[in-house]
Amino acid sequence: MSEPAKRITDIGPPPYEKFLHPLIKKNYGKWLYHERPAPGVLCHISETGDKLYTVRAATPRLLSIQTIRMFADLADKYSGGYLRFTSRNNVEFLLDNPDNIEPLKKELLAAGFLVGGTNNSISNIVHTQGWIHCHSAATDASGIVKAVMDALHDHFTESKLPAKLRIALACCLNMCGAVHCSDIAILGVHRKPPKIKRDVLSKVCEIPTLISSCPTGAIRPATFEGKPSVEVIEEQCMYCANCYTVCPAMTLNDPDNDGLSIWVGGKVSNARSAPRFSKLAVPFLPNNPPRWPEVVDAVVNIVDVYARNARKFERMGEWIDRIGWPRFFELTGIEFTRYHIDDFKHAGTTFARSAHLKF
Amino acid sequence: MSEPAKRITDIGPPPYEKFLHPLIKKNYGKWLYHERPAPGVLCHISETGDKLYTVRAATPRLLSIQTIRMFADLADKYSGGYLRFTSRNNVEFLLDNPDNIEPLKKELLAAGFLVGGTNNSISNIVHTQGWIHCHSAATDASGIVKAVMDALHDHFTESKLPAKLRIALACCLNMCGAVHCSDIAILGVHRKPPKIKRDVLSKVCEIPTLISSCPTGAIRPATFEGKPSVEVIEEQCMYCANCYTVCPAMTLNDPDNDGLSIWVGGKVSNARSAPRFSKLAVPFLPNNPPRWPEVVDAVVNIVDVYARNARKFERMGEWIDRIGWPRFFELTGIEFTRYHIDDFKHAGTTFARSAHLKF
Amino acid sequence: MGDDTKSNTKLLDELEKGPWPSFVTEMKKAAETNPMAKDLLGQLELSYEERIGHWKHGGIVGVMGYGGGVIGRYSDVPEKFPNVAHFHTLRINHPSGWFYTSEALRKLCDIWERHGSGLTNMHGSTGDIIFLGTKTNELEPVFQELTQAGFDLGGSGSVLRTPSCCVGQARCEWACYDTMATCDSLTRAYQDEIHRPAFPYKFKIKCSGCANDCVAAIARADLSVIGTWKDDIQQDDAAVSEYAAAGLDIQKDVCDHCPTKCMQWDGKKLAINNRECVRCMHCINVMPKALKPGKEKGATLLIGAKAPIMQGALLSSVLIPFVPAAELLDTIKELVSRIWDFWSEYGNNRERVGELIQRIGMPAFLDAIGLDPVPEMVTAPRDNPYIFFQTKEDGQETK
Amino acid sequence: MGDDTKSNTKLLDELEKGPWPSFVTEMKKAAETNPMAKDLLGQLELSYEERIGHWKHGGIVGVMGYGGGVIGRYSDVPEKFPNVAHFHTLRINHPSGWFYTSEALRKLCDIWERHGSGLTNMHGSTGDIIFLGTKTNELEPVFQELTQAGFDLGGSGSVLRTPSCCVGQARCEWACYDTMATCDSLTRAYQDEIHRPAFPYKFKIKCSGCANDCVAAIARADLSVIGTWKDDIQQDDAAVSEYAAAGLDIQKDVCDHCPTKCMQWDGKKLAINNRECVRCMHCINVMPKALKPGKEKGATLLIGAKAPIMQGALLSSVLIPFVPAAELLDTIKELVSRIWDFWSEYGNNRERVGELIQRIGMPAFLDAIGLDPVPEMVTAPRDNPYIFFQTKEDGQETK
Ligand code: SRM
Ligand code: SRM
Ligand code: SRM
Ligand code: SRM
Ligand code: SF4
Ligand code: SF4
Ligand code: SF4
Ligand code: SF4
Ligand code: SF4
Ligand code: SF4
Ligand code: SF4
Ligand code: SF4
Repeated sequence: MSEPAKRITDIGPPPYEKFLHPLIKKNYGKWLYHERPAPGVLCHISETGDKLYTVRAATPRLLSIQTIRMFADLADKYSGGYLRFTSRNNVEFLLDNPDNIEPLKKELLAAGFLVGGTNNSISNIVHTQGWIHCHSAATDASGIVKAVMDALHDHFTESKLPAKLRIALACCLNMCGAVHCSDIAILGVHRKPPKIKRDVLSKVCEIPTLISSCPTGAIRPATFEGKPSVEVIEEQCMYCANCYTVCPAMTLNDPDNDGLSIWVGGKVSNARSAPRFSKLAVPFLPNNPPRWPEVVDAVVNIVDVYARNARKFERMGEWIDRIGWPRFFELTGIEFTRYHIDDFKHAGTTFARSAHLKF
Repeated sequence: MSEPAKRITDIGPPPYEKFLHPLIKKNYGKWLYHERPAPGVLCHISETGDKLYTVRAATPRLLSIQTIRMFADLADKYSGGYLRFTSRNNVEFLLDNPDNIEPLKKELLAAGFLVGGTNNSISNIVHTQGWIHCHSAATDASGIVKAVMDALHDHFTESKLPAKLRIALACCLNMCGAVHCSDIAILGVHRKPPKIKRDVLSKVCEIPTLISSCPTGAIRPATFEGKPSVEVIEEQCMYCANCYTVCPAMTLNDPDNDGLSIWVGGKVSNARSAPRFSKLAVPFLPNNPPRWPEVVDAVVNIVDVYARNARKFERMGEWIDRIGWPRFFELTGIEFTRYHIDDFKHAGTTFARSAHLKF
Repeated sequence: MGDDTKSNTKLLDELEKGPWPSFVTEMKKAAETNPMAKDLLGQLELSYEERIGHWKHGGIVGVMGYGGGVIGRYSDVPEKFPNVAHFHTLRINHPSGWFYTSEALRKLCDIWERHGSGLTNMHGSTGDIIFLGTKTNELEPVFQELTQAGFDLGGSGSVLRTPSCCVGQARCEWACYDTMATCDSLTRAYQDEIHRPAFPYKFKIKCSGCANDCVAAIARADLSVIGTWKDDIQQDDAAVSEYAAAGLDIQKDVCDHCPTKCMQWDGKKLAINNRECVRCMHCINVMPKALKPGKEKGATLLIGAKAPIMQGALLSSVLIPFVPAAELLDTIKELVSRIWDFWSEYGNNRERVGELIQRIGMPAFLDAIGLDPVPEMVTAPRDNPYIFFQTKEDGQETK
Repeated sequence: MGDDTKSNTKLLDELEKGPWPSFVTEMKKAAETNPMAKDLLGQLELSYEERIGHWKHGGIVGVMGYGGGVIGRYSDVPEKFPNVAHFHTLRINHPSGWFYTSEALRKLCDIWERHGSGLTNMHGSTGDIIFLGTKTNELEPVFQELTQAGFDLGGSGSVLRTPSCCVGQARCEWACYDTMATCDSLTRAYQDEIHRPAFPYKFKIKCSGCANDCVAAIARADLSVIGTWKDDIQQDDAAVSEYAAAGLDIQKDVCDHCPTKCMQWDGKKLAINNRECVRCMHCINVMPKALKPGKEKGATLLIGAKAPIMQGALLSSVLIPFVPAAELLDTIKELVSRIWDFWSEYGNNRERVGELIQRIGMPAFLDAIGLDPVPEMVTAPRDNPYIFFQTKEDGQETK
C-alpha cells in the first residue's frame, strides 16, 4: 500500500527534553534529596543548590479538553508552562518559585482539584474504562473510583496513614492497570458462565482458539444446527471471560450477577518487603450504581482498621503479615468463606503447612 | 477361608504400659523440665521430685539379634530392664540411678556404640533399605550412612553445632523416611529413562495403571510384536521410577548413571520458623562404594560451612534464609546449575520475584 | 436524546457531588459543545440504570500502515445514541515521564476538539495519552494532525506496547540510571515493533529508577528494568544525626524495618553492613538527606510480569541481577532481540513471555536465550527431585 | 558361596572401619550362625562390586487373613545366594513410643533366630519393627509365634499404616496430650484398617506432643496430630532470672528468635504477649525450667503430608486448629471416618488424601467432610480471581 507523500509515520513520541522545565534540565541527575513541605507539595534540592517545587493535584483521569486547557493556563501562570502527570494520573506543576505554591493550590482547589497524594497518603486510584468504553466491563470504573475517593479524600489531602496506601480498580479479570499488586484492589467479577450466542458463533469465532482460551478447559466442541459450535461445562467455569475476549458470541455481562470483589495486601515497591499479590478479602458485592455504597463501606472499613492498627511504615500487606490473616478477618469483621481458600493451580502452596497458630 | 482355632489375629501391639519403667509410670505426665548433663545424657525432673536419666547411643538401625540381646543385657544391668528406641533409631536406656550412667556409657562405647545425639548435635541418619532389601534402590543406604557418620561422628558425641542438624537418606525418589524435610538429605537418583522389558511387559503389568503412573505423562501406549505395550518419550522422562513401582518391566537401575543428590535446608519442627522442604544443593554425585568419598566430602563441607557461619539456634535453612542462596553457593563452593532452577509444577513460585539482591 | 443533559443523567448527577474531582463533570464540560460526549453521557446513564455496559465486542479499526494504536468500539444502542455509534479510542505515545508544556497540551486539545469527543484519559494505564472516542472516518485525520504536531500512536494488540518510565533523574535523587532516556531510546528504536503486530501477544517494557518501582514495572511489564547499585550506600553521618535530633526513631523506624537487619544504630552512629543489604530502599526513603544509593549504579532486568489471564498473574523475576548503567541500553536491546526471536518462534498464540517460561521451564528458556543460570534468579533451588538430567553426546554432564 | 565370610566381602569390610557402629559388623554377627544373613552379605558385596541392587521387583506374599505386613522380596541371583532366594521382611507393629523390656526384646530375638535372618531394623521409618528377610514358608510360623508373644503385624500396602508417636508424657514435659495413649488407642481401634487393604492407597497417622514434632508428623503423615495449647505460656520468673544469671542471653537467644517478636526482655523481666504467640516452642525449648506450654492443652489436626511421587511432596496443612485434649480421640475418629469414606469413594487408585485435596481443591474437600472453612487453614487467601461462585437452588449465595 503506498502512502501519501507527506504522511508522517513512526516518529515516536515528542522528545521529552523539550518538555522539561529549565531548572530540571539544569539539575537533571543532580538531585540530592527532597523534602515534603506539605501534603501535595514536594521540594527537591539539587547539588547546585537549586530547589524545585512540585504541587500535585488529583484528577479524575478522564479529563475534558476544557480542563486540560485550564491546567495549561495554571502552568503558564505559575510554573513557566511546565507540568506533568504521574504514574497514578495526578497532575504535577513544577515550580521554581515557592511563592507560587499557595496561589496555585488555591486556584486548583477552587476549580475542584484536591491537592495532596504525596507521602503516606492514599493517592489517586489507578483504574480502567468500565462502562465508559470497554466491552468486557463487569462494572463501571470511574463511578466507583469517585464514590470511594469521596469517602477517603481526607487521606489524599492529608498524609496521616502508617504508610502509602495504593488502591486500584479493574472492571474485569483482564485486570488492566495491574490491580493485582495493590494495597486494596477493587475488581469487577462475573458469576455466571457465558451465555452462548449459538446462532452467530460459528460465523464470528475461530473455534479452536475459543476452546484453547479457557483456563479450566470448560469449553468443549459441540454442534449447533449442524454447524460446529461449543458448549460450556458449567461446573468447570469460573467466569473469567477469557472466552469472550476471543469470541463475541460468549457473553457474560449480567446486571444481577456481575459485581465486585475486594482484594488486599498487595504491593509493588521493594521497600522493606518484596512485591506481592493482593489477596481476596471480600468475594462479592453487588453492582449498585450510582454510588456503590457496599463497596465504599467495605473499602473504608478496611482503611480504617488498617489505619488504627498498623505500625508506622507498615504497608497493608506487611501489617497483615505481622498480625496474620485470621486476625485480619477478625478485626475487619469480614467473613471468611470457602471462596477465600485457593483452589487454582498453586493452591497447595497457600495452605497453612505449619503448626504456627494464634488463638 | 477358615482359620485354625488357636490362631490369634488383630491383637495390635503389646500395650505400651507394660514396657514402662516404674519411675515413668509414676511420673507419667508429671515431668517439669529437663537438663542435659552431658552429650547423650538427659535428665528429666518430675513435679514429684523424681529424676529420670536417659542415656542415648547410636545404632546402625540394622541390628542383629546378637546386638539386641546385648542391649537387653545392658538394660538388665543398668536400667531395670527398660529401654526404648527413638524416632531416629537410637537406643535409649532409662535409668533411675545416676551412678549407672558412666558404667553404662563405658560398656556401650566398648561395644562400639557411640553415646550422644542429644541437643545440638547430628543425630542418627534416618535412612532406608538400599541394596540390602529394596528393588527400587538407586544406591545403597546403610553404607553411605556409615561412611558419612564416620566422618561426622564427633558431631554426634559432642553438641557443638549452632542447632540440631538432621541428616536423612533415601535410596530412591519414593523417599521412604521422608527425607524431604531434612537439614541435609541424601537422595538416590536415576538419570536414564526406563529400559522397557518389552517381552514380559504385557504379561506382568496393567497398562492403563502404568500409563497413569507417570507424573509427566511420558508413557504412551504402543504395541510390541502385536501385543499392547508402551513407549517412553525420553525427553519427558525425569527418571522418577514411579512406572517401575507399578510395573516390573520398566527397569531403571543402572550402575553408571545412578547416583546421589544432596538437598539442604529442610526442617520439620515448628521451632522458630515453619517446617519446610529441603532444596537442591548438589544435583549428582556418582555411586562410589564402599565409602562414597564424593558424598562424604560434600556433606562434610556443607556441615563445616554451616557450623562456621550460622548463628546460635539457626537451623541450616534458617541460616540460608538469612544469608540468601547465592551466598550459600558461594560459601560452599557448590556450583549453581540449570538443574537448581525448578521446572516442575510450582516452579514459578520459586522465581526471585523482587529486586532484593545482594552483591 | 434530549437537549438538556442534566435532566437525563439523574444517576450520574449523584457523582457530581462530593469533594473528589468528578469525571461526570468532565463529561458534562465536554458535552456542552460536543455531541459525542453528550451521547456518551447518555449511554453511560443507561448503563447505570441497567447495571450493564452498552458496548459491542470491539472490532478492528486503525490507521493506514499501522496495526494498532486504535481500540475499535461500537455502541449496542446506536439508535438511542447515534453519536457514539462508532466510538474508537486512540492511544498516543506519551513523552517519557509524562512531561508536557502548556503549549503541547493545547495542541493536543485542539486536535481532539476538531476530531473527537473532547474527552481524554491522562493517561491510560499503560501510559498512553488516550483520546477517548471518535468516529471511524476521523481516525486518519487525527493521526495526521498528531504526527504534524510531533505525536505518534502508541501500541495495541500483539505488539511492543508503549514503554513507560518513572520521572527518574528529571526530579528524583534516587534514579540509578536515566529512566527517561532509556525509555525514550527504546521507544524510538522499536517503532516498527510498536506499530506492526509481529509477536504472539503483547510485550511491555517499564523502567523504574530504583527499587521503589514508581511505574510498577515488576507487576506489569514483561521486561521490568529496575535501578539498583552495586557498591555501598552513600552515607552522610551528620545528616543522620540531624534526623535523629529532629525526632526520627532510627532504631524503630529505620533499622527494625530493614529486611535483612543489616543496620546497627547505637544512638550516635549508624553502621550499615552493606554486604547484607538487599537494596530495598527503605532506609534511604526514610532519610533521603542522609543516605543515597551507591555510586556504582545500574539496573536489574526482570522478566515476565502480567495480569491473571490465563494461568494466574505473574510478577517479573530476576533475569540479570546487575547491568551497569553505561551498558544498560545495549544489554536490553541484545536481550530483547534474543527473547523476541525465541518467543516469536515458540510462543503460542496469546502467550505472554512469562507464560512461555512457565510452560517450558526457566532452564530451557535460559538455554534458548543463551543466559547462564545464577542463584539470584530464584528464591530457593528446587525442592522436588524431578530433574531432567541432560547428557551431552560425549557423555559429559550439562551444567 | 564359600565358608569364609571375610574373604568374600572385601568392599564391605571397608565399612567395618571407623567409629560409627557398623551394619556390616551386625550382618557378620548374624552370618556367623545364620545362612540367610551370610548370603545377604554375599549378595550385598556383589551389589557393591557392580553398583546395582540384586533384588527382583517385589511379589505379594503374606500371612493368612492379612493383606499386608510382609514385603515380598526375591533375589535376582538365587543361584549364587540360594538362602536369600526368597527374603521377605515382616513389619511388626511396635509398641507406642518404642518402649521395651529386655524380656520382650529377647522374645522377639528368639522368634527371629528360629525363623529368619537374625537381622532386624530397629525400626523401619514408619516405625515398625522390621524382621529383615525370611523364606515364604517361615512367614506363618513367625506370625503365629509373634501373636503368641503378644505382637502383631503392622501395615503395608493400601492400608492404615502403623501409627506412631513421640515419647510424649512418658518422658517429655511438653506433651500437650497423651501421644502414646492416643497412638495406642487408634492402633487398636483400626486393626481391620491396618491389616486389610480397603483404601485407595496408604494412610499414615503420627502423633507429636508439641510443635517440635519429634516424629516428623507434619512431613510424613496423612493425618498429623500436633500438640498445642490455647491459653498463655506458663512462666516462672524466678527461673527466667536463673537462666539469665547462668549466662543465657535472653534477648539474643530467646526474644530475637521468636518468630512473632512477641517477647520483651528488659534485662529483668520477660514479658510475653501471648496473644501474638504462635506456639512455636522456641522460647520454651531454650528455657525449659522457666517456660511451659499453657494449661488449656490439646492438639492441632493437619492433613495430607507425603513423599514426592507423583505430584511433588506435601507437608500437612491445618484442618482443625485446636481440639481440646479430652476430645481428641473422638474427634480424630469422627474425622478420619469422614475422610476415609470420601477418599475411598472419590480417591483415584494410588492417590494419597493430600493429592486428592490438591486435585479437587480444599473447599470441595471441606464440603465433602463437612468442615467449615477457617482462616487458620491458609497462609493467605487466594490471590487469583478464579472463584467458582456457587448459587444455591433458592438463588442464595453459598459461603
Ligand atoms: C511521581 C511518581 C513517579 C512518576 O514518575 O510519576 C512518584 C514519585 C515519588 N515516589 Fe513513588 N512515585 C509514584 C508512584 C509510585 C508507585 C506506583 C504506583 O503507586 O502505582 C509506587 C509503588 C507502590 C506500591 O508499592 O504499591 C511508588 C513507591 C514509592 C515508595 C515506596 C513506598 C513503600 O514504602 O512501599 C517511595 C518511598 C517513599 O515514599 O518513602 C516512593 C517515593 C517517591 C518519591 C519521594 C521519590 C523522590 O525522591 O522524588 C517521589 C515523591 C513521592 C510522594 O508522592 O511523596 N515511591 N511510587 C508517582 C506518583 C504517583 C502518584 O501520583 O501518587
Ligand atoms: C527422643 C525423641 C522423641 C522420640 O519419641 O523418640 C526426641 C526427644 C526430645 N526432643 Fe526432639 N526428639 C526426637 C526427634 C525429634 C525430631 C524428629 C527427627 O529428628 O526426625 C525433631 C524434628 C527435627 C526437625 O525439625 O527436622 C525434633 C525436634 C526437637 C526440637 C526442635 C529443634 C529445633 O530447634 O528445630 C526440640 C527442642 C530442642 O531441642 O530444644 C526437641 C527437644 C526434644 C527433647 C528435649 C524434649 C524433652 O523435653 O524431652 C527431647 C530430648 C532431645 C535431645 O535429643 O536433646 N526436639 N526431635 C527423638 C530423638 C531422635 C534421636 O534419636 O535423635
Ligand atoms: C485502556 C486500558 C485501560 C485503561 O483504562 O487504562 C486498557 C484497556 C483494554 N485492555 Fe488492557 N488496557 C490497559 C492497560 C492494561 C494493563 C496495564 C499496563 O499496561 O500497565 C494491563 C495489565 C498488564 C498486562 O499487560 O498484563 C492490561 C491487561 C489486559 C489484558 C490481559 C492481558 C494478559 O496477558 O493477561 C487484556 C486481554 C487481552 O489482551 O486480550 C486486556 C485487554 C484490553 C482491552 C483491549 C479489551 C479487550 O478485551 O480486548 C481493553 C480496551 C478497553 C477500551 O475499550 O478502551 N488488557 N491492560 C489500558 C491501556 C491504556 C494505554 O495504552 O495507556
Ligand atoms: C521399609 C521402609 C524403609 C525403611 O527402610 O525404613 C519402606 C520401604 C519401602 N517403601 Fe516406603 N518404606 C518405609 C517408610 C516410608 C515412609 C516414611 C514413613 O512412613 O514415615 C515414606 C514417606 C512418607 C509417605 O508415606 O509419603 C515412604 C514412602 C514410600 C513411597 C511413596 C509414597 C507416596 O505417596 O509418595 C513408596 C511408593 C509406593 O507406595 O508405591 C514407598 C514404597 C516402599 C516399598 C514398599 C517399595 C515399593 O516400591 O513398593 C519399600 C519396600 C522396601 C523393602 O524391600 O523392604 N514408600 N515409605 C519403611 C517402612 C518401615 C516400617 O514399616 O516401619
Ligand atoms: S479491566 Fe477489563 S473491562 Fe476494564 S478496561 Fe480492561 S479489559 Fe476492559
Ligand atoms: S468464562 Fe472463563 S472459565 Fe468460563 S468458559 Fe469462558 S474462558 Fe472458560
Ligand atoms: S527409598 Fe526407594 S529404594 Fe529406598 S526403601 Fe524406599 S522405596 Fe526402596
Ligand atoms: S521414570 Fe518417571 S518420568 Fe520416567 S517414564 Fe517412568 S514414571 Fe515417567
Ligand atoms: S522509582 Fe525510584 S528513581 Fe524512579 S521516581 Fe520512584 S523513587 Fe525515584
Ligand atoms: S536499603 Fe533496605 S536492605 Fe539495605 S540497608 Fe537500607 S533498609 Fe536495609
Ligand atoms: S514432640 Fe514435643 S512432646 Fe513430643 S517428645 Fe518432642 S518435644 Fe516432647
Ligand atoms: S512459643 Fe515461639 S512464638 Fe510463642 S513466645 Fe515463644 S518463641 Fe515466641
